[in-house]
Amino acid sequence: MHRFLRLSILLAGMFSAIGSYAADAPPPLTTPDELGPPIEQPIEFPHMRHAGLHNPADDADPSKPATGGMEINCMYCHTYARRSMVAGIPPLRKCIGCHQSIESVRESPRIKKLFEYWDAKKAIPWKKVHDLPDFVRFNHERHVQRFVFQQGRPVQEACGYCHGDIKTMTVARRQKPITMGWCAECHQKDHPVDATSTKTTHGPNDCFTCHK
Amino acid sequence: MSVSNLLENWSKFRHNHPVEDKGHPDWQAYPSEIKWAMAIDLDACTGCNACSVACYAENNLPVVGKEKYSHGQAMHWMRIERYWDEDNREFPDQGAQFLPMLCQQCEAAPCETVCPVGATNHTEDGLNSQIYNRCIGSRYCSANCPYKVRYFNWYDYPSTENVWPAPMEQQLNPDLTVRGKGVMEKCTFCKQRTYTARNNAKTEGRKIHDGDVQTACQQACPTNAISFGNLFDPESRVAKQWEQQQVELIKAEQEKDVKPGNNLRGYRIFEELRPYPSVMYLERVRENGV
Amino acid sequence: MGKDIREDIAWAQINTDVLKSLENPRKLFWVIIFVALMMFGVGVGCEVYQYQTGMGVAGLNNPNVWGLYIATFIFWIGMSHSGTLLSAILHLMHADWRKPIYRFAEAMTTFSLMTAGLFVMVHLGRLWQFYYAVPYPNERWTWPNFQSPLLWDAMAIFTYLSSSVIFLYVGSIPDFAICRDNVHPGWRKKLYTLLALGWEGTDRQWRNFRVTYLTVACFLIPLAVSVHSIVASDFAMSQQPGWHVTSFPPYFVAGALYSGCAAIITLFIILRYVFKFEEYMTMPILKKTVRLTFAIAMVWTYLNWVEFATVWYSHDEVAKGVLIDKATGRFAPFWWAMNFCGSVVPFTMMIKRLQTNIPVMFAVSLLLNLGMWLERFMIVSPTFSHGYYPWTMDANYWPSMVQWGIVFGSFGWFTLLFMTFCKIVPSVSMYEVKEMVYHRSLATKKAELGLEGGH
Amino acid sequence: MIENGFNRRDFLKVLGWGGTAVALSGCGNTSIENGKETVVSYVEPEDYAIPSIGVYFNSTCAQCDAGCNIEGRVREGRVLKLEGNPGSFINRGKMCGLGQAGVQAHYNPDRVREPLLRNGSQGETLTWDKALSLINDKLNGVKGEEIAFLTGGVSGHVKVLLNNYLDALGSKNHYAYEAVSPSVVRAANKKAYGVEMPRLRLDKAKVIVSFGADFLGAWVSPVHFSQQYAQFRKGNRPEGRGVLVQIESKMTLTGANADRWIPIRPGTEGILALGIVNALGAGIPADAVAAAKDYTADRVSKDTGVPAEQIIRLAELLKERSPSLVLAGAAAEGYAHGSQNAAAIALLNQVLGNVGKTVEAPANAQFAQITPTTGNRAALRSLNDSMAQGKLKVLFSYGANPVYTAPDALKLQDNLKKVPFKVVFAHYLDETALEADLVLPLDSALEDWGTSIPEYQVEPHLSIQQPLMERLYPNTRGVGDILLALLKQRRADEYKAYEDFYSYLRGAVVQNKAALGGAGADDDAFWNETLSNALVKLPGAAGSLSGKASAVGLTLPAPAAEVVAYPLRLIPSVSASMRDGRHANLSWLQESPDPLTTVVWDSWVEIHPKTAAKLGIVEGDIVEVASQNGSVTSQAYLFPGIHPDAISMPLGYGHEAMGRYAKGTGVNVFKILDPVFDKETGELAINETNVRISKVGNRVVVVKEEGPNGGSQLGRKKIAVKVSSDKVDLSKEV
Amino acid sequence: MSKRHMLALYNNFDEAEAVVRELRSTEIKGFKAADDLIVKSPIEHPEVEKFLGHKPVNVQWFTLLGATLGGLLAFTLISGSQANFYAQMKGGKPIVPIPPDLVLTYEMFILGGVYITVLGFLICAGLPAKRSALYSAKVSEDQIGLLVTVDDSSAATLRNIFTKHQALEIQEEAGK
Repeated sequence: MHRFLRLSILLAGMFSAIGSYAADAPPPLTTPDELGPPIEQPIEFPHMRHAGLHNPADDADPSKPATGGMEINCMYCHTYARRSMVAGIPPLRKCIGCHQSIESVRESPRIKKLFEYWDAKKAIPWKKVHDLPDFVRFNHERHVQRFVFQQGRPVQEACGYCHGDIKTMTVARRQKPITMGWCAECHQKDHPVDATSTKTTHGPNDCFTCHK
Repeated sequence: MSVSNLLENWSKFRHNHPVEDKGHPDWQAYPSEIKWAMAIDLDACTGCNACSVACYAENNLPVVGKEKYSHGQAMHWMRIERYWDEDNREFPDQGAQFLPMLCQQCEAAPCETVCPVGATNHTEDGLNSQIYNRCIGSRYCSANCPYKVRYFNWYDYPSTENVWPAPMEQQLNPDLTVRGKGVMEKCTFCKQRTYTARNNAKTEGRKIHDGDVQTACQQACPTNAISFGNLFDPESRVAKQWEQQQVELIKAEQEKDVKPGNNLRGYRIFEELRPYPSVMYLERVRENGV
Repeated sequence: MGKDIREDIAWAQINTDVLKSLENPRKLFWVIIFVALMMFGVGVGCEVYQYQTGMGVAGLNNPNVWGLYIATFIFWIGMSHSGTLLSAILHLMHADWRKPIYRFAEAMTTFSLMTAGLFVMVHLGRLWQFYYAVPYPNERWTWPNFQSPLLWDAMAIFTYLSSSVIFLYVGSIPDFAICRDNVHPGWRKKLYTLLALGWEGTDRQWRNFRVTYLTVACFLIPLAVSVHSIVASDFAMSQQPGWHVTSFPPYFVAGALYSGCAAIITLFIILRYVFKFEEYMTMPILKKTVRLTFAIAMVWTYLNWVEFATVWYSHDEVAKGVLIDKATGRFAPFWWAMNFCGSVVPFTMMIKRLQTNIPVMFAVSLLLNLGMWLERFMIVSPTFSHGYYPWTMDANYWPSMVQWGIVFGSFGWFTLLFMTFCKIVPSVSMYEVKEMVYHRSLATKKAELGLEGGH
Repeated sequence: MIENGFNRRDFLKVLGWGGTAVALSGCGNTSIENGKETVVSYVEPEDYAIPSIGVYFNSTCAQCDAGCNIEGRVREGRVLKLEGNPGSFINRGKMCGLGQAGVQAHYNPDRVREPLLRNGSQGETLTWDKALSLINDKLNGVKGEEIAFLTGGVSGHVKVLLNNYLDALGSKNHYAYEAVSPSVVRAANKKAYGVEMPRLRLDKAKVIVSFGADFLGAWVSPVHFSQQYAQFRKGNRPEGRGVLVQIESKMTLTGANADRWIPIRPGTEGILALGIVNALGAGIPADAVAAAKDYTADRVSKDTGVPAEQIIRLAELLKERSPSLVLAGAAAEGYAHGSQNAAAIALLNQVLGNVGKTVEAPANAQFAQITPTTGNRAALRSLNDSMAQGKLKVLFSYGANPVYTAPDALKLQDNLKKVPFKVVFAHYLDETALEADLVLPLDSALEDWGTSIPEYQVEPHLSIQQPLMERLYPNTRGVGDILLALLKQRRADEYKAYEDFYSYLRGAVVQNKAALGGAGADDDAFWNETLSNALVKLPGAAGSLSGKASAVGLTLPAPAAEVVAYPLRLIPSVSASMRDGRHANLSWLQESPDPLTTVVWDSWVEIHPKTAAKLGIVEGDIVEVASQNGSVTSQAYLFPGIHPDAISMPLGYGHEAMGRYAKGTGVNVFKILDPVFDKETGELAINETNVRISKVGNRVVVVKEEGPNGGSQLGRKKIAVKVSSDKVDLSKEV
Repeated sequence: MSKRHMLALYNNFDEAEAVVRELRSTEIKGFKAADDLIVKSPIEHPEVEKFLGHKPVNVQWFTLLGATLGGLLAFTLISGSQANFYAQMKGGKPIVPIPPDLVLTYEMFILGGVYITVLGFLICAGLPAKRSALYSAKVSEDQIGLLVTVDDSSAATLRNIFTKHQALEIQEEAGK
């Protein structure tokens, strides 16, 4: 008799295990930090140089000049992010705006290329790094407004939620899975509505908001 | 999360909508305080097809061509129906009667419950959503729709010749998907427009005003027969019209039906089936004496 | 009437007879297999074409979004019910005449269910996204809509299919043992050895076997009923005129048993000839089956008319409209044919002489099945072409050749599976026939003794 | 969005197509394709150029002569959709289906992309320089009167350049031809009111009696009239809800919206008008009484087939409800005695005292050189004659397609061959373009610069048409640019100041800024504002209605006796979307059902059920419609809204060229029209064709939106509900 | 004391029964009929229990377990997943609607029942099993087999009993 008891208990355990696993939907199967494929860009844009942290110690040391970033705000270049669905690529004019007055790097190959485009008045054919399927509606404006302006998170952190640690990269590369489950994982967290209050809301759970 | 969530909010999950909402729904299914609704004045409607064409332009509707049209595979989300008087006189001497028929965005939509994958749901702003990529094409929703306003992609129109021959594809509206083979689709009250309007309002930290958003059909209509807006905003034209015609969203029988001699002309189609449609029609008025 | 089976038939004889069916059936067997293959080929061809071009090629349209696929789906589901009827219900009723024929009835259940499953797939507009309808924990955290009757269908069919497969298998373990002991070494022997699970007929095995078999049988009966009433609720739960009918579930179940029994008669006659089972599938058994079928036919007829009556005396003008359209409209010939096949033809089964007349019964059983198929067709299509919304009423809808092709092919697929099964698994349950013979002989012995005692 | 066109170019460039490229791959693909697409990226964008946000630019609709003001939604350099311009006097932010389809005319796959030179049977491409110099050569040594320019209605600065060019060539032959236009009514109006197009105030009328004027569908300025109609129907305006009575032989869209639709024997509209005058009885001018005295109700009813009591009731209605408005439309004017019909109807208006109340004077606009030259059908005849007599050596054609729209009886196609050198400015290779020796590809209306003044004006204004998008094809040119280039060949020094039409336009407008209400404004500012509104008010003194509809010389012929061989009257119908067929290649219009028959993608023959029964015709029968001058075959459609003595077929179908959607769709009714002309104006009388109709055997399923076999009409009471006006109280409605 | 397996085959059930009765009645050293005797038969003989003495059947416990677990699991899983983050209102019905969930619960209840029952059967019947050495195909055909395990010493007595009742065949084998 005890044999059956043992077995029943085993089964019960098995079932309830499966049950709780299945009922509480599992975490995304994709690991949060796998890198997307490296992407060939017309100009190998060094994000770390522009957005990277500024380190005076490195300035002092002439042997490693490149490590000193300039901590430029993401939205200085990706200026559409706060008022449009897409973050957008800075217009060529913007790059030139600074670079025509930076003689030091003027002769470097990348900048040369940049000026070639400028002289030809040709837009640089940047490649999309974070490309969502067409039936998904992702709105940069909402997220930036929510986290940067309302909740007062640091810009690089807010952008980093989805774009990873861009300031350490040269050419940007996908760092987060950007899959539905991954989005939802964050959407169902309770985020404080602004910097001070304790009131929280979670992201929209309405299919029609993100699917078009 | 789910099981705990279930136990915490049991009463919420057992909520019956809209019949248990007292008038203005206070349930959190409507946090946005928005209920999109429409009123179509059949007296003003001249049946000119402007709305229908505008819909083609706005919503990337494929032109299926004669052969498929003859098989009843047309994709017009907004169809204009033409009726004659029933008493068969020799001539239709009171003219014809036109009825623009589009998805009625029912509050208790028959199509929603039956979808096996939950591709069509009731959204928090009172729309009947259609998630194209979730749809597997069982077509049960259309089978259960009393109005038959759901349209199925019988073929892969994007790749069918002469649907969008180059450069016509450049006209396609990037704000919404071009539906592929085997997906159900229908009028969305121009979701992309309502979305943008709400997005802007949110950024400006204000509520939606009447007129912030127009549907493509409404915007085109030369006689202003169509009005669209937020039913919960007493200032909106559509709310005023519903109010004035004493049509209530969650009633299956309106003043007009119950008390004779009232001077109302607002009605909703198939109310008796209790889908609680969001489109109110205003009866066509004709003077018999002349 | 004569005995269901010869009581003096030697048990060894039974083994050899049945085992022969696994070795050398009549030529006809191969003919059937070939034809079935051809038909299946056609079906596959059509499906590939439809899959690539889109559902449009099926001739469906708005509002006729459902067509023969759903109708035929219901048909196959229905067919599956007789297996359960014979093996489970009659088993509980200790009607032992079922023993020689229940095995293939069960096989029929299984395979018609598989065929039905195919139609769900064939019907989908985006077959490649089928997995969206499967409730499994996934990365998207999404679940199917458990409110949808279609999902209940899926669940019920899965349950039913797996249960009846198990039932079929468990029931035939002792026979696998017999095969294991008797066939010549080779892949078959290996197979049977595997399937027999080392069955030796010890008292312990038999003891547990009896209880298990009984329990599963008890489960199967409510399951079978639930399955078809759920299929019915696909329609009854909807809001459409002609579908939203309370009496649909029992109506569907009756129809299911009906078509199932008819199919059993058909296959009974075929197997009897092909595998030379005259000894076991005897006339009296056929007679009993036929009478059972007739009874069910009458039940169906009754429910059929109840359905009409409820519509007719309701004030639902639209539903009434559909009914009238069925009887007078484009589909009238099919509707009347259905009533004829379903309610008139079965009366031939009342005539004693005909009950055992193989050709007649063969024809009749086919007609009955035709009638049942038409019934499903008449449930699905008219409601679409004559629904609530007058503007979209459609008097021109007609299924395209692709649809017909796939329906046609499904019969090939079924026959293929079924015949192959009968070639591999003994389609007459040997050990139960032995039991039958044993008990009957005992009974007669007793009777004789009693008689002598009387003197 | 105040920007001048030049700087805007960068924004108007087609950039990465947002989602569209993927959009075409449709649903299903859930994977993320990094680095496949390029991102929208600019060089020097304007501040308003934000990816994914559509910007609206105003322009002018070129789809029909109503000239509505529109705004186009431009995103990532592509114009996606057209809406009405809310600032417009005409359409006030609204738009018809035809206008909506303008975007398809722009993206149309069958546009001409290169200049083409006839070479034997096919064309070869050539450069613009070659093309223009070729024209120059061909013109050398050709006398002025041997050169002709065929256009549709033209106005604005294109008209100026056109006239100057003809002037430079010493030619007076400008033929403005519109296949369907209210030209007879214009003439009648001119007589009766002193202006061709008075301002009509439907919104002020209590009763509108329209003799076949389809003002909701295709007549003059439909969108504007539709809006007035909406006002007219409102219960809460001082006049109360208006009543519309439509009198015509074939129901038009307007007829379908009437409170009372009165079928009338074809051609007897004038008689009925006089009948009403007669029935009005006392209190009307003597001459009118005199003119109408024979037209007693009984006689009129006998002639027109309208019951006498109906006529009396109509008269009473008009008497008790004033002001009213009486309109004469295509159905009334398309006869040999069309002018008389129109005159009689004008007289009725006069008698009812509507002139000045609902028939107002338009402000007489200045700048005569840019006011519209309206097209008419008489032009076709004269052109055809002079071609037939071989008077013409060079023919330019722009905006007209005579080869398609001319009746076979005129032999226009053959006559055209007698012209040695034909230049056609074309969007598509239509029938006329195929006859040409040189085809010059035009910019679409959304790529081109231009100005226009609509014929029917509410407020006198100049509408600006400006590019909403960069050229799709590098080798198309604006008609203005072409004319300018041609002019430079002749009067180089005069025009050397203008590098292109844009600069010419800018110059012309800015020059007159004072007159245009921009006095003292800075040139650029004024110009930019003009562009951002895309319309500028023209100064115009309030005009007055001179002239008077007189009954003198008003003689109406008795209704035409039945021709035995051709018992039925063919009434070609002008549909709101097809018009004279110039839009047949827009698939949206082909697919949007005809409002009344709901037929798509084909022509049809409307027959009254009674007539059909007599002839044993049922829906879908292929019937042959034969006139003295030819025959066409099409599908029969049983239609209650037509007089039993008449049948009707839609114009605009049956192209033999012009692109994939137009070609071979339906049949061309123009072809079989009898060459009958209005006695006074010489306009082609399109309703004067008698036909015989016969089954030619096979039967088809009519492809239409309406459910088959009209089964769709069941249960209408529940779905599309109609209520008698006394049952509702409209005064309080929102 | 080494054991010994013996298999005796009998023509029909009555003979076998007689043998068994005798075995049970006679006192044999190192042989207990209750444990050391197995009856093998081609068909099911309910009577066997009468003379073999009561042997417990436990399959029904599995049934109970399976059915309950199946049902419970179904309801928790389904209502749980319905109440997940994306909870969307459908047709105005509650997000966790009882009737549909009960339908599915019902199905799962049966599914669980059947599966676990069969599992239980395999366990209780000791299947799949190795074939015991002493096995005769005759048993699966028409003869009754009696398989006994006994001490070598008393093997002879058993053999006598078997032969006494005209055993058709007696197989023997030395056990471990």
